[in-house]
Amino acid sequence: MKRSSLVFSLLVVLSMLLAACQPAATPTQAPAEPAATEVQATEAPATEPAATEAPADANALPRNETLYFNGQQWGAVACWNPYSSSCNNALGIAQQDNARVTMFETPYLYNMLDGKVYPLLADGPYTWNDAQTELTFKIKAAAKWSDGTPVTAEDVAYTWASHVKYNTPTGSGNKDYIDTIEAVDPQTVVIKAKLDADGKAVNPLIVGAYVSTNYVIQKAWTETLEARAGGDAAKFLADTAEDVVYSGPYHKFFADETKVVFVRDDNYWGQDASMWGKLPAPKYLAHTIFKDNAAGFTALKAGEVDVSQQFNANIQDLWLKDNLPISTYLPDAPYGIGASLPTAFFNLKSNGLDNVNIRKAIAMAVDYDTIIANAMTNQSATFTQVPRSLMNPTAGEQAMYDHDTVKDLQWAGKDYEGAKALLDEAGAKDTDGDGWREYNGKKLSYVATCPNGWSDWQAAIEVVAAAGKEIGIEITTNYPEWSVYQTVVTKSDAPLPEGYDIFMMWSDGAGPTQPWSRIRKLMSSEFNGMASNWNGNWGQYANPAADEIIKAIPGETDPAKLKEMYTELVKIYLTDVPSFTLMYRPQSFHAVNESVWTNFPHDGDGTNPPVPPLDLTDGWSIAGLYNLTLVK
Amino acid sequence: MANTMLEVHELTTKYVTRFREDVYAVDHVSLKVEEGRSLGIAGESGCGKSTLALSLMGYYFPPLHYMSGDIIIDGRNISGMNPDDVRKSILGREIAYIPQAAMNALNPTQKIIHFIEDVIQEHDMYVTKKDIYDRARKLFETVGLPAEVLEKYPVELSGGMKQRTVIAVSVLLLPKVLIADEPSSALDVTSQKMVIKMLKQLMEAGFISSMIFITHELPLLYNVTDDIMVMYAGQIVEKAAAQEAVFDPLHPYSKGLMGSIIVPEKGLRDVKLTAIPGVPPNLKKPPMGCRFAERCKLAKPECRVTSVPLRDAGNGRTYRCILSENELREAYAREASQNAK
Amino acid sequence: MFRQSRDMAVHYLNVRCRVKGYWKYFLNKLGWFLITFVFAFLLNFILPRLMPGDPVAAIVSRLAQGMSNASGVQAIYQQYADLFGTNKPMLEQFFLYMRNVVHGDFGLSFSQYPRPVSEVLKASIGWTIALQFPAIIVGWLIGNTLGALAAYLKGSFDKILMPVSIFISNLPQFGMAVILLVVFAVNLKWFPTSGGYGFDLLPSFTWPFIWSVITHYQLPFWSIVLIAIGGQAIGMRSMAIYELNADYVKYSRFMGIKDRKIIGYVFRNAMLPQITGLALSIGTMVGGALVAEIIFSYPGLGTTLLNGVMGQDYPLISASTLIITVMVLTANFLLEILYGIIDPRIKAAQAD
Amino acid sequence: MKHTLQQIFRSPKFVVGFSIFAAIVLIVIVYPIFITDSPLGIIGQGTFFPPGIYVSAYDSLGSPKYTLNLPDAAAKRVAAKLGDQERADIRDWLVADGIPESEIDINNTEKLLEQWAQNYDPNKKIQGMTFAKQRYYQRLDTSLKGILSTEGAIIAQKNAETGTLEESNAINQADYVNVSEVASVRFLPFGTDNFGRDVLTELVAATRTSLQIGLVAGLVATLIGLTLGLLAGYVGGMVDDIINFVTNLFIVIPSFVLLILISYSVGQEQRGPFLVATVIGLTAWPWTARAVRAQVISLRNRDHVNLSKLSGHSIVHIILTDILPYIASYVIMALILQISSGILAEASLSILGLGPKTTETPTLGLMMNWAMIYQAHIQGRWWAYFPVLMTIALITFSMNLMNTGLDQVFNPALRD
Amino acid sequence: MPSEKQICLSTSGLTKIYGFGAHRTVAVDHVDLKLYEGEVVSIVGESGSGKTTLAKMLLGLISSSEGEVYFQGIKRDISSQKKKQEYWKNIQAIFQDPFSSYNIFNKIDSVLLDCIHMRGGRNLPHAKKVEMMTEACSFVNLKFEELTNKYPFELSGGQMQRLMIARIFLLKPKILLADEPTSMIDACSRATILDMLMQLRKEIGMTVIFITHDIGLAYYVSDTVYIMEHGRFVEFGSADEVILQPKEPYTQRLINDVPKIYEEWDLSTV
Repeated sequence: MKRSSLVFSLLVVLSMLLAACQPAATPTQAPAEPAATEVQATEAPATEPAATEAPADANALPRNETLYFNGQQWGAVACWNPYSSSCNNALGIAQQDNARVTMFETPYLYNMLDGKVYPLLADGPYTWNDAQTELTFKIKAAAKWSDGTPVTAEDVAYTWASHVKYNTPTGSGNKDYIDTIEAVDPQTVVIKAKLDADGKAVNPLIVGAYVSTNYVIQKAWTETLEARAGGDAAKFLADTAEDVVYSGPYHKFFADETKVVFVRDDNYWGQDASMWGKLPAPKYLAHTIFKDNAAGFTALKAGEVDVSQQFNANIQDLWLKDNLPISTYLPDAPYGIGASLPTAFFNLKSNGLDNVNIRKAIAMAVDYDTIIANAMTNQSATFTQVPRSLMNPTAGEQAMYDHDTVKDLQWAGKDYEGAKALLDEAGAKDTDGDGWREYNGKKLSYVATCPNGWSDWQAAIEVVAAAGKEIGIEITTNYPEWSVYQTVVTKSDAPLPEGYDIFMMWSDGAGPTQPWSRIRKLMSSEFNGMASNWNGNWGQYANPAADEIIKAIPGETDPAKLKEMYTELVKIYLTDVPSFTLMYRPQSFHAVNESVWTNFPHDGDGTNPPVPPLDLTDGWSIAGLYNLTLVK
Repeated sequence: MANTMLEVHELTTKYVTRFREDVYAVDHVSLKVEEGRSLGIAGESGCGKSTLALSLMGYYFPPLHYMSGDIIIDGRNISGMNPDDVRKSILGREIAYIPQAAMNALNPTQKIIHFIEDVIQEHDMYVTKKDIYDRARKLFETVGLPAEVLEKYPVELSGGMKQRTVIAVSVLLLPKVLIADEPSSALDVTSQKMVIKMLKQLMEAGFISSMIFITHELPLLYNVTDDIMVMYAGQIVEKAAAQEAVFDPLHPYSKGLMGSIIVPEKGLRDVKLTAIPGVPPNLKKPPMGCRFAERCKLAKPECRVTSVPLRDAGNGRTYRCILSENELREAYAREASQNAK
Repeated sequence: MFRQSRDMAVHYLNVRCRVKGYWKYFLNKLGWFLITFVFAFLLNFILPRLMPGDPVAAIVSRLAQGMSNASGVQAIYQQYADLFGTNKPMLEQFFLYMRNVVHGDFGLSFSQYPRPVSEVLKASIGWTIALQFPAIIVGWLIGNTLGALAAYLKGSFDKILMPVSIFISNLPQFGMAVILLVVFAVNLKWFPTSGGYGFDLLPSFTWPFIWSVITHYQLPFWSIVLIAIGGQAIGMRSMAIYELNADYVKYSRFMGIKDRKIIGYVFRNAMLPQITGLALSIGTMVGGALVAEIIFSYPGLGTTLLNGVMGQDYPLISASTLIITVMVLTANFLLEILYGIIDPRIKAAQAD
Repeated sequence: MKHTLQQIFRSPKFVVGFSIFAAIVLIVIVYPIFITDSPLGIIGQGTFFPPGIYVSAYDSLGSPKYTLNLPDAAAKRVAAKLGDQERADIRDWLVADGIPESEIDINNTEKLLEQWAQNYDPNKKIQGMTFAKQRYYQRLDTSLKGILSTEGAIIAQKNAETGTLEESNAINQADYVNVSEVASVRFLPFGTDNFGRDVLTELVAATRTSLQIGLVAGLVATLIGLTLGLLAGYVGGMVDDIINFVTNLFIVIPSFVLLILISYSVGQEQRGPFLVATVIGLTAWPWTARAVRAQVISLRNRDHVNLSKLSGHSIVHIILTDILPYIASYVIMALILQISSGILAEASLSILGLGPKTTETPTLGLMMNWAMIYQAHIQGRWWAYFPVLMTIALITFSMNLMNTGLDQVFNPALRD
Repeated sequence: MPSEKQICLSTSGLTKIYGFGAHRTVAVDHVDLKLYEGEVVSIVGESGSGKTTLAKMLLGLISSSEGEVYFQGIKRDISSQKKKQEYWKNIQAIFQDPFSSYNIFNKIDSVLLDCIHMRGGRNLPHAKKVEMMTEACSFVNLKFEELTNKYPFELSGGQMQRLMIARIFLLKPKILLADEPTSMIDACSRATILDMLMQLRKEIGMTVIFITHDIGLAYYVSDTVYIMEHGRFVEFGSADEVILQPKEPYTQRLINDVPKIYEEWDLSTV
């Protein structure tokens, strides 16, 4: 009797457990039901009729009107201020080589696939004067702000003036190269380059890049902001700018800790025939904020993400094993277009690393295929496919140097015998029989390092360390926290400390100033001596010959001459080995799930100009948004 | 002749240790208590007193197990009854128990009145809370306990008060037999006296019809009970009226026990206390003969091999020894004269 | 003995009111709560600031990528170092911090600049409270029920169920989270894999949204509950066995009270010390639950704290550890107060 | 002592726990004797090779060939590439291409393949077909090429001088090799991880490190806790009040938060396994201190301690002989718990990337961390994380079981 | 009569206070005590009266909050371990619970060996030690051979307590403090213990202090009786005086409430 009653109460507990599980056993079917209750428009710009803003169900984003992203937004949005670069507003604000033009727009759009720029706010191509000191372009007549007022040359000029005045990253980054930006008339903008002692532009390349990398911000709104900030630069930049006026096709709809949603502006000027001629397909752009790649990956798999810009290990499994409608830009490895060159730098002052043969021996011994297979799960071209140089694997850059000239200098890796020969030649031999080589009487022992938690880099560094063992050089690994690592590595006014013999950093990807800018950051000695060097050449390499060529390139316009110069730089780089590229990395990872949307850009999709795989948000890739169609 | 309230016949129980060893702590015990009378059980620790008290309840739970024998309460044999029936109709109502260290016998997180409600409702489902309260208050007032106690938690009461509360609760249902197992040994002398007084009052007022009182304190037993039974190694070795048991013990063990009484009374300092050497036998393997033989000065070789039955010495007096009454008395006299020299 | 030092604490605070029983208990606990709070506050300020590296450099690194001019970077660095006051002496920073916290201002987040820390926390704290406390309480209840049943039923229930629940609770918290995730979300697809609510919903008080919140809640919730069960069950089992041997059990039995009712007494009495046990283990449980939040990408303090640590965000770390500590302390305090109310022994112990 | 041990080993819980634990320790000790590979050696180019026996394909070419005429070999070969799903897909494409459904018999393999070969055009765009699907058909087309061939395969090698291919070997469809005769075979019971390391070898090494971490953490926590508990309990007075205050403080402040903060403050480059263990120990002592203190206080006034004092023994002697033996069982139980919670703490820290640095040895937490970073759990690579989880659970489970067993022996109230 | 003897141990204003603030309790309150050599004194009190605290202070096991202890007329100094050891050669104790008086991890002989060592016999030959121990054991009617290599839990309570007496036999202190030495012992063994104690006292001329709650026992064994209540002595004097003609109401009540067998136990007086 008493026992049975206890068994009963146990059953009650169990059924409680089951009951608690049960409701969730049915998957969410919520969005399907049109439960229209109250319209909750978080932000409805006053100038537009609110009705167009309200979705059918205020609480749900209709799946077939929303394009979901992942991999860009990590953490909640902090602000909407296009002057600030710390808004953590990845879907909206990114002034970079391929500027993100969902909400704010640049005069031109860069296309990394063909290396050209295409007008957006601008009307037709820009022109240089003969002396290459002044760049002129016109603003499209149709271009309008979200408040309905036209975009003018005055806005462009005032934007630059504000950047300089408030010392924004854009301002301080460009003021050495751009002197003024003036509005000649409401439609015409003239950018005057800073001139050097010879009266030539300091760097016409950077001046030219300005128009495709920096937003145009409305003058009237900027003045409102200035009034609010009272001239205080910090306040100016820290303003959350919820009231910002924009020109792009999307703007804020909703943002919290878990997601950011942009909604299309149906009055967007770009539907004018002079630009796109229509509105972009998705009404909403949504980005769920995932805590890590794993969560983002799961969502992609589940069809909760349409466009994935994150590193998805073994992406091919999604279609090979799981048969999901997921694809990448290229059908096979490396699946995407490599654009940047994650690079291992040598501390050129370490014992032995001042000897080019030892540097080269290490670089030759590394098993790059394993790095690419393991760290990148084959999402990088191999060095057999794209031999090493200073160029990224895009066709445009590859064509910029003479492959045959440097052929003998390029190594594919895992060449232990070659490496050993070089070491022997350098006089680094194992004299005491402990299995490790000595140089100048000291054991060759290095620490290879990269930031902790940067998993693909860590995996790559492990392989580098393994190579040392094969050729008698002791290489141990070390992973300091990023906060420590970056402080040490960017301090270029002093020799690198112990523990940073071989260390990884990034390089530039694809952009209007490339490959020049990347080469500069890999090799130019101009950064040596900077207390806080966020540019490059962290190994503090110095070669006057290279410096000279780097300096000359921006002013050079003759393609043949340029090719010659670039070839020379590649030659110097591969000869001196101040650093060595470990893999190729795409500008953006780009995997798409076609369960709702289709017609994403992919290799050979027939678009002309080709739409690059940059998430449909960056530079010319935004064109992809206009091509999307729903899966029938 | 008065009614027999409790009659126990050849009761044997055992408890099982953690190592699955059987300990026969109550071995063929028979006893009888009549209405209005009280029986005391004396003995050293480990002699089976407390086990006997538990066994008399007729309700067994591990590690205690019933083996054989009968318990007859007011003519009703409860040893064959279904345990649940025993619990419902016997416990608390027919036979009640006051545990050793009654200080901890009350659920610390329950008000006294709630426990009383539980007890009464267990036996009478239809009684209202108000009736219970009235009944309890009346009882408490009768036994001289303030009614506020009912609304208190056990921790708010002093030790003596708690003990008296437990007694009051135990007699709530007017049991025919009350078994009190060392109810006062943890108390100071004054509280002890109050407890004893209360028990006597309860007997006199008829709240309880009979009582078994267990203690190792002989002077107390002498003052509380009508009869005294001496237990040794799970067996009864002697039973007599209190006066006789204390001043004229027959069994050598009783004799030793009574000789060790210390009271703060004149003449005590001249008495030589008796000592019994040795230790009681291990009840996991009780000796086959007289269980006291090992320690007995009067033991003969046959004592160790033949089991000794209880002998009747008249007047309801029994003892367990192969020697006759006279032989024993002679032996004691001899000893006394030796000591006197 | 635990009480003793709390008493000391109270005496140092000069709380010498002649209060009886429960009030005395309450003040004791309050005094202890306040003192612990002060120490926690200090630790929370100091520990994050002992971390190596330069937080401002981290912010600048975000800003400076793509900047090709050297002096510009320097200028920005200086600007932010001034803004965050990291170049001021530690003591000055502390007093500044203290003054701000009193006003409910935790400063600006380094890593999410220009968001204020309070805003970051406001967004996540609700999720954590809503997830963890019900989970811990439910785990506690189930664990205690199982423990008590094991103590009472013994036999196969005890011999099978107990080892199983011990085994489950010996999985690391993240392990439980991963297993639930893989089994129920990835393979069976019964539950969503991550987030606090549906990827296609916006917060509102409508049924689809609430339903979505509930389904997203399940896995993180059960991952905490399942881990909590074992430990509590073991504790309860011991307590219940101890209580089952208590004198009042024997006495109640002999008064003819049903076993079921007695078990009720035993549960209650064994449960009461478990409340203090719960209060003390909340600190440990919250730590594990933070990891579970991370695995499920569940919004809350777990990820906020982790991001703070990774981003060297002193103000954010200080504030979130402070909030976690305060939450744990408050829960502790409330439980002890509750304990004092429902366990009459406390009142009596204080009254003498 | 002997008696106590006997009692302990009579407790089934302890025995089960002890057996599991001993088995784990035994494996950790014995395995490296037989498999001497470096646990961090990268052997696989690629990530997460599934568990199984790996036979060198190259070596198998040169191994003796046996002709086995297994009747269903061809059918299996076809079925592996052309399952029901593939057949249905082919039908769908053909129908979309305009072939009447009635003309398609998906069960007639030959006819189906023929229709496919005739009609399929990789460049043809079918309305409404997603890009992923188009690529699927392209892959399918490639994989179906030559599927019905009955010819063998020819192995050719490049002539180093002329650069032409020369046949060196031929394989018939009925050729088999015996695995034991292939020169190079590797058994990977748990496959490889994201670095291409042998998971089992790594797991054994990781278990050892984690056990060491747990042991050090447990010892540190127990030593501190024991010392403080003894001091507080035995000396009493102000010392007790202060120690007790600090102990309670550290119990209330969530130790995991402390652990995160301290681990991060220390910095990754300093975080060797030993240091992490010490840090864990440093945050875990309060529970032990508390338990010891309570025990010592109850012992402090026991008569045997008083008697020992009266016999002229020094405090040290009394603590060593009259206090410690009495609390030894509690201390051992606390130690066991501390060890298992130390292992758990390391794993939790590692999951957050705050665990010990990887360079020399793996730990269970780090293995877990890497598996998660490379999404092993979502991609179904169970072998990369599940054995790790089970190892952690088994270690802590066995220790807790031993502890429960001990508790039942030492704590009479819990005996049933 | 006692006044002719030497004062062996005395206290002046001996006080013990536990806790502070609201938890302040005065366990022993300005106690003055005079013990003469060779005397048997009982300190009688109910539980909580402070008698055990007083005993521990006399033994020097706990410090006093106020007041002094004089040993043989000289202020006691136990500030160092060494001085304590000296003091403890003169004053020893037997405790209430024989089961908890032994370190269960040590063999029984170690208790006796400690005593020999304490009396400076550390370097004696083993045979001599055994001889001494055997003698001590036989004094309490135990066989040393049967005890060697045994652990305390293998003995009965009575045997353990007897061994405690053997310990005193070896130590031969001036003062023995017996704290309820028979309260955990069965009645039958009580006499044995008391007899042995008394015999030992006679043999080595000790002063014995009995701490007890049993007023009957106090009367049975002692020359002088102190009655203690709430940390103070309420009455003291020769045993006959105090027990048979108590003056203080507290003492009267105490004696009145103890069950008697020869006289009537008056239940009406509660």
